[in-house]
Amino acid sequence: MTDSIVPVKEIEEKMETDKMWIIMGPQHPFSHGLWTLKIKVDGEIVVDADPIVGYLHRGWEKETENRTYPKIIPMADRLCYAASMTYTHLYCMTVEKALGIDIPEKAKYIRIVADEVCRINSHLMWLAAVGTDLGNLTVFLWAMREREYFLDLNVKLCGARMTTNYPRIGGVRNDLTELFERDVIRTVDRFEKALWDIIALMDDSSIIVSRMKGISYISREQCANIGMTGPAMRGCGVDFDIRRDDPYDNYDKVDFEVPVLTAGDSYARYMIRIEEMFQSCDIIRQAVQKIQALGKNAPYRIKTPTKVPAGTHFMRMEDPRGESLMYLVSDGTDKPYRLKVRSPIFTNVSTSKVMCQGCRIADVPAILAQIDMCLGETDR
Amino acid sequence: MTIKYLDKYPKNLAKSLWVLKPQWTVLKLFAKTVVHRPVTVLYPYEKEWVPENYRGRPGLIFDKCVGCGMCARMCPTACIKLVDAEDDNGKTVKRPQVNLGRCAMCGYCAEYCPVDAMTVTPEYELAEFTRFDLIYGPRRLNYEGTTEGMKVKLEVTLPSDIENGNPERRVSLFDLDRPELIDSKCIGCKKCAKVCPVNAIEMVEKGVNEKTGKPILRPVIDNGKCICCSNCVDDCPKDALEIKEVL
Amino acid sequence: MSVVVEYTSILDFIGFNSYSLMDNQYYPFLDEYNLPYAISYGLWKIIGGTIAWLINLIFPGNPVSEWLMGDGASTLFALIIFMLIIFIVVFVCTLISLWMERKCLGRMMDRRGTMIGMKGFLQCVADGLKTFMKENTIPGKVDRMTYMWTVSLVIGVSVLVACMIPLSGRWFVVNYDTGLLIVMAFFALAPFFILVSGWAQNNKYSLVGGMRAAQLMISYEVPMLIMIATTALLAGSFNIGDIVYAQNDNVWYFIPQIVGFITFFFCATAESERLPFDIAEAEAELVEGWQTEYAGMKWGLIMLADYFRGYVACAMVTIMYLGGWTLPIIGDGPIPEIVFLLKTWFVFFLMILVRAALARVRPDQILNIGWKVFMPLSVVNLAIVLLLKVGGVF
Amino acid sequence: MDTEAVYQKPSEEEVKTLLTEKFPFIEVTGTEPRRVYAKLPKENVLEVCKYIQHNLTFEHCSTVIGVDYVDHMTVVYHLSNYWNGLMIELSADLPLDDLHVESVSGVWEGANWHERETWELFGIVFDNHPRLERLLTPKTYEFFPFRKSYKLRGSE
Repeated sequence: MTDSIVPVKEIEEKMETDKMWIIMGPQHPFSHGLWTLKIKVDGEIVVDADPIVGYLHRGWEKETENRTYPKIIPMADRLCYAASMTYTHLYCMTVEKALGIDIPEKAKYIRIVADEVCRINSHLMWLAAVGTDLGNLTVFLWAMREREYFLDLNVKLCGARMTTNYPRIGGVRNDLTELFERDVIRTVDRFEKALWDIIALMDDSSIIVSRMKGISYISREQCANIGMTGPAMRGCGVDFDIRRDDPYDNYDKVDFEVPVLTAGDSYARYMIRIEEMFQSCDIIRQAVQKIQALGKNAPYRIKTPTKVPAGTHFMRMEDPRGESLMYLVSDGTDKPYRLKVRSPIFTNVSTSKVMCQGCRIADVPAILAQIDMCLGETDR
Repeated sequence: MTIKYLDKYPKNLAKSLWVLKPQWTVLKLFAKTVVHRPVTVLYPYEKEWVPENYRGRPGLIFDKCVGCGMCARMCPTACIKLVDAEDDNGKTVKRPQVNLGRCAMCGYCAEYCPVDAMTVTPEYELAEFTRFDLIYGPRRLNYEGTTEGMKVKLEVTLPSDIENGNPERRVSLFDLDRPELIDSKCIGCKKCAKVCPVNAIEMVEKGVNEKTGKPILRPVIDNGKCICCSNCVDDCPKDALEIKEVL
Repeated sequence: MSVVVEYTSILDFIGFNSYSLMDNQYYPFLDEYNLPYAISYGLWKIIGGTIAWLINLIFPGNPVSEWLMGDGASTLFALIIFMLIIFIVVFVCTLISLWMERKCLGRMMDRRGTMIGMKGFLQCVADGLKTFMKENTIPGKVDRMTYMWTVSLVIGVSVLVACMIPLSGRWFVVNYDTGLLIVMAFFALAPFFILVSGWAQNNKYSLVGGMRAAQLMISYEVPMLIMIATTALLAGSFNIGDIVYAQNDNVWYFIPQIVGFITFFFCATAESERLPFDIAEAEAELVEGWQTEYAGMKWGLIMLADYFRGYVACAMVTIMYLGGWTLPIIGDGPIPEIVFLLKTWFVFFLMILVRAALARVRPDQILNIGWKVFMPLSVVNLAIVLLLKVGGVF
Repeated sequence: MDTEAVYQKPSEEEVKTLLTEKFPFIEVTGTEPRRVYAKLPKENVLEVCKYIQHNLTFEHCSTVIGVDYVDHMTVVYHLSNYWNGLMIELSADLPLDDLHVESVSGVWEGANWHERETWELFGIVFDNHPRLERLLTPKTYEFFPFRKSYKLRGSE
């Protein structure tokens, strides 16, 4: 009699249920920006995913070849609206390396402060996106409220909210404005308190935790191999942070922890980012102390030649979303011969097939929120 | 430094009663915002405080401007154009005109202006009905309450000064760079003297051409007047002038 | 009656002093007093009396005036006005709960909510007008008839069930002995139409949304019915009025049935497709779920129907666990309708709180919650009630 | 040094000696702290990359970059070690008449999209790539927009 019992799996295979392609995007609430994710579903289970990007391709790298070096700084701002400061910083560092100059200490610390403010900014934007993707609008608004204080810091620092245009080749645009040190410390102190409230809303809610825990597991080896970088990578157990292991500017002179989790799931990636915000607060406090120790009249910007000697140079840095890299080919004129940007999300989004396979349709936004999508830098 | 969040989480959700703690958090804020007002700024009726150096539309102090075109050269979006305008004495002068439809509010014009005539202004409500209205002429660019903080100073330190152990000396970018003549290339066409916005170039006779008998003219640059706008360098037909950078 | 007079006073026709509601031979509510019907009967006496008087002025002694003032016509027209009154009251209550959601949700999120007119209440009206003025677009490849019919039925059933909720012992439409069952039956109808509508729209998001509505329904419907049976068991009747007065006589049922109260509250949230359980229209992954292809007026009405269902869910919680329109010690009181509505809005406030604090569950999680949490809890609740009943406490 | 052993944390000098010992055709053009620059002929790219990935534990391929030097093209690989932050820059020159190079997306999956991008913008063909299709530009493009021969239109 046992022979007549057909295993369930065989029945399922015999039924040959149709797989269905669902095309999410480019206008879709989950895609924060213009991109498309085609998912192939078997019932509710995703069996295949195919991201399509390129709707925002502006030829950024080609355009820079026709501009003088200082004019590229505002363009680098527009690579990513949420992390504009880091891209400008990276571009300036690359050109400085090509010029072979060393910038003043104060500028380095100011850049650290600006970078970390920008990192918190970007992470808060991501937190807001996670909130909406999981269906909780309160997290979105609370995170955006906190972000607003950091945008105000940007205004205080350089006069602009998002596209800051602040770092310059050879330093920064202007000195710290009056009382900026006081304001930044106050904001950071206030923010640490407010973040616990948001954490209470996210981590103490069993619904949100169960939506993220245990889904889209990626192992350490696979994560390194598919090129995932940033907080997502550290959530998979790769203990690597460019700020610590390949320090640029003065990151080797401030003291901070790099959070690493080995769980490898969506929740681990979430937790890494939250912890990074706390660490950024610490870095800001230390950097502000160092700036105050340097004194008010310390130089913050040095004069640089307009023409860059020929050669190839590259720099990399820890963007809020991962490893970003700029490769500069200069030919001795005042315009770059070629400037290539390695955007972290460009590679991270290519892993969405690995991340989404085997999960359900409802998990897709929750998983892809952990990439922290920004199309400006993906398509360039 | 210490790990702050990962020490406490993830925690046993049964202890926080699964879903009750977030509700309590929300209820606390609800009680707070019912008593006090929410954090919202009711925008058209009340506005946020903006600092002095806020980067709104560019502004122009008409009388200070010398019409050198540095702003137009540095503008990354090419939205600044030099146009003819009448100054107070009825003379036709060159002044910048800004197309705010293309302006990216990067503040480069204010930063690179050698005479601090271009400023940033805290004016950010710029909507108009037509695109034509968005083009701000030189007179319209004037901003009433221009203060000292709106003039973005371009202060740099020379790397050579830092090496010499005198790092505190800050100079403007344009104080030291001067155009330099390569005598063999110059043909004495007087173009540089014509384009110089501050009349810092004077054509001086340096002898007589032996073949034609005409005088040989060479530009002499008055370092006190020069603002290093590099107009002469750009317009020189034989590339006889180049900026000598002091580093 | 056919007395020819030269001049008749309008008061004769209105008969304000002389009419008696219950004496009418066609009185539809048997021997119970019904407030909205009494109001509409009085209104018809005034309106119909005026019309009859005007006709009588022109054609003295005509039979039309007489018919208008007769028992049959009065009942007929009074019933029409009665329906209007019931609907308008429910409609306004729903709009108020919509307004309340916007304001409270705003405060919970540290923002202001709607602000246009009357502290933001007129925003509902403005939104309604806006959706009504939109173009009535129907996508090309939908099954037109099913597409229209299902949405009409979803809206119709929601409005119907909202109107059938009694506001007090004197404010009801029908007073069946099986009132609770009938309300719940109509309440549970909408997901069927949502499912069919999802098929009809020729859209993958709608299809998945419709399937999810069905999936949602099978997970909460069974524990919900068990809890209704428990309440009926405790009260000894399915009649809504009996249940309410039984609570007034003993104790509000959320005290013996605290487990059932919480479970039913979440089931009711799921029934009205509000946030922790709005998987059928999960906007993060399914754009608008089964409503994706509906635009303009249809979408506005669907939105309104959602709030009708939210109102019904809260009203059911109030009736079954919070003592309906009665208050302890006072009992019915002078205005039980207001008491009932206040209680309903309080329950709605709890729903808003849940919406603000929680995130959306996954479709497989709602099945788990429904069958592994709600179902045992409702059975436990039933067991407790049985023990109480057998022990003779109630 | 043992060229077959697995080194988890190789130093710059170790990388330099290992690469030059194992592959005599590699020309190490320079080293900086945590940076090694090397040049190699295009035929050996895959072989060298496999060695670097397995024996030197460079687990991550940051970018694959194409550069158009008008008379020839260059493919640049940036490889990164997660254990000590070391980076290797490999560059291989391609003659214009033979723009083919072996794909490394089998070694590092992360190089997949970078190679696609380089192909569509420069026309450098990566052999044995699983899916060499247009990624950022429309599928109808039949030219390679980032080459120097492609002039930008515009007033500048």
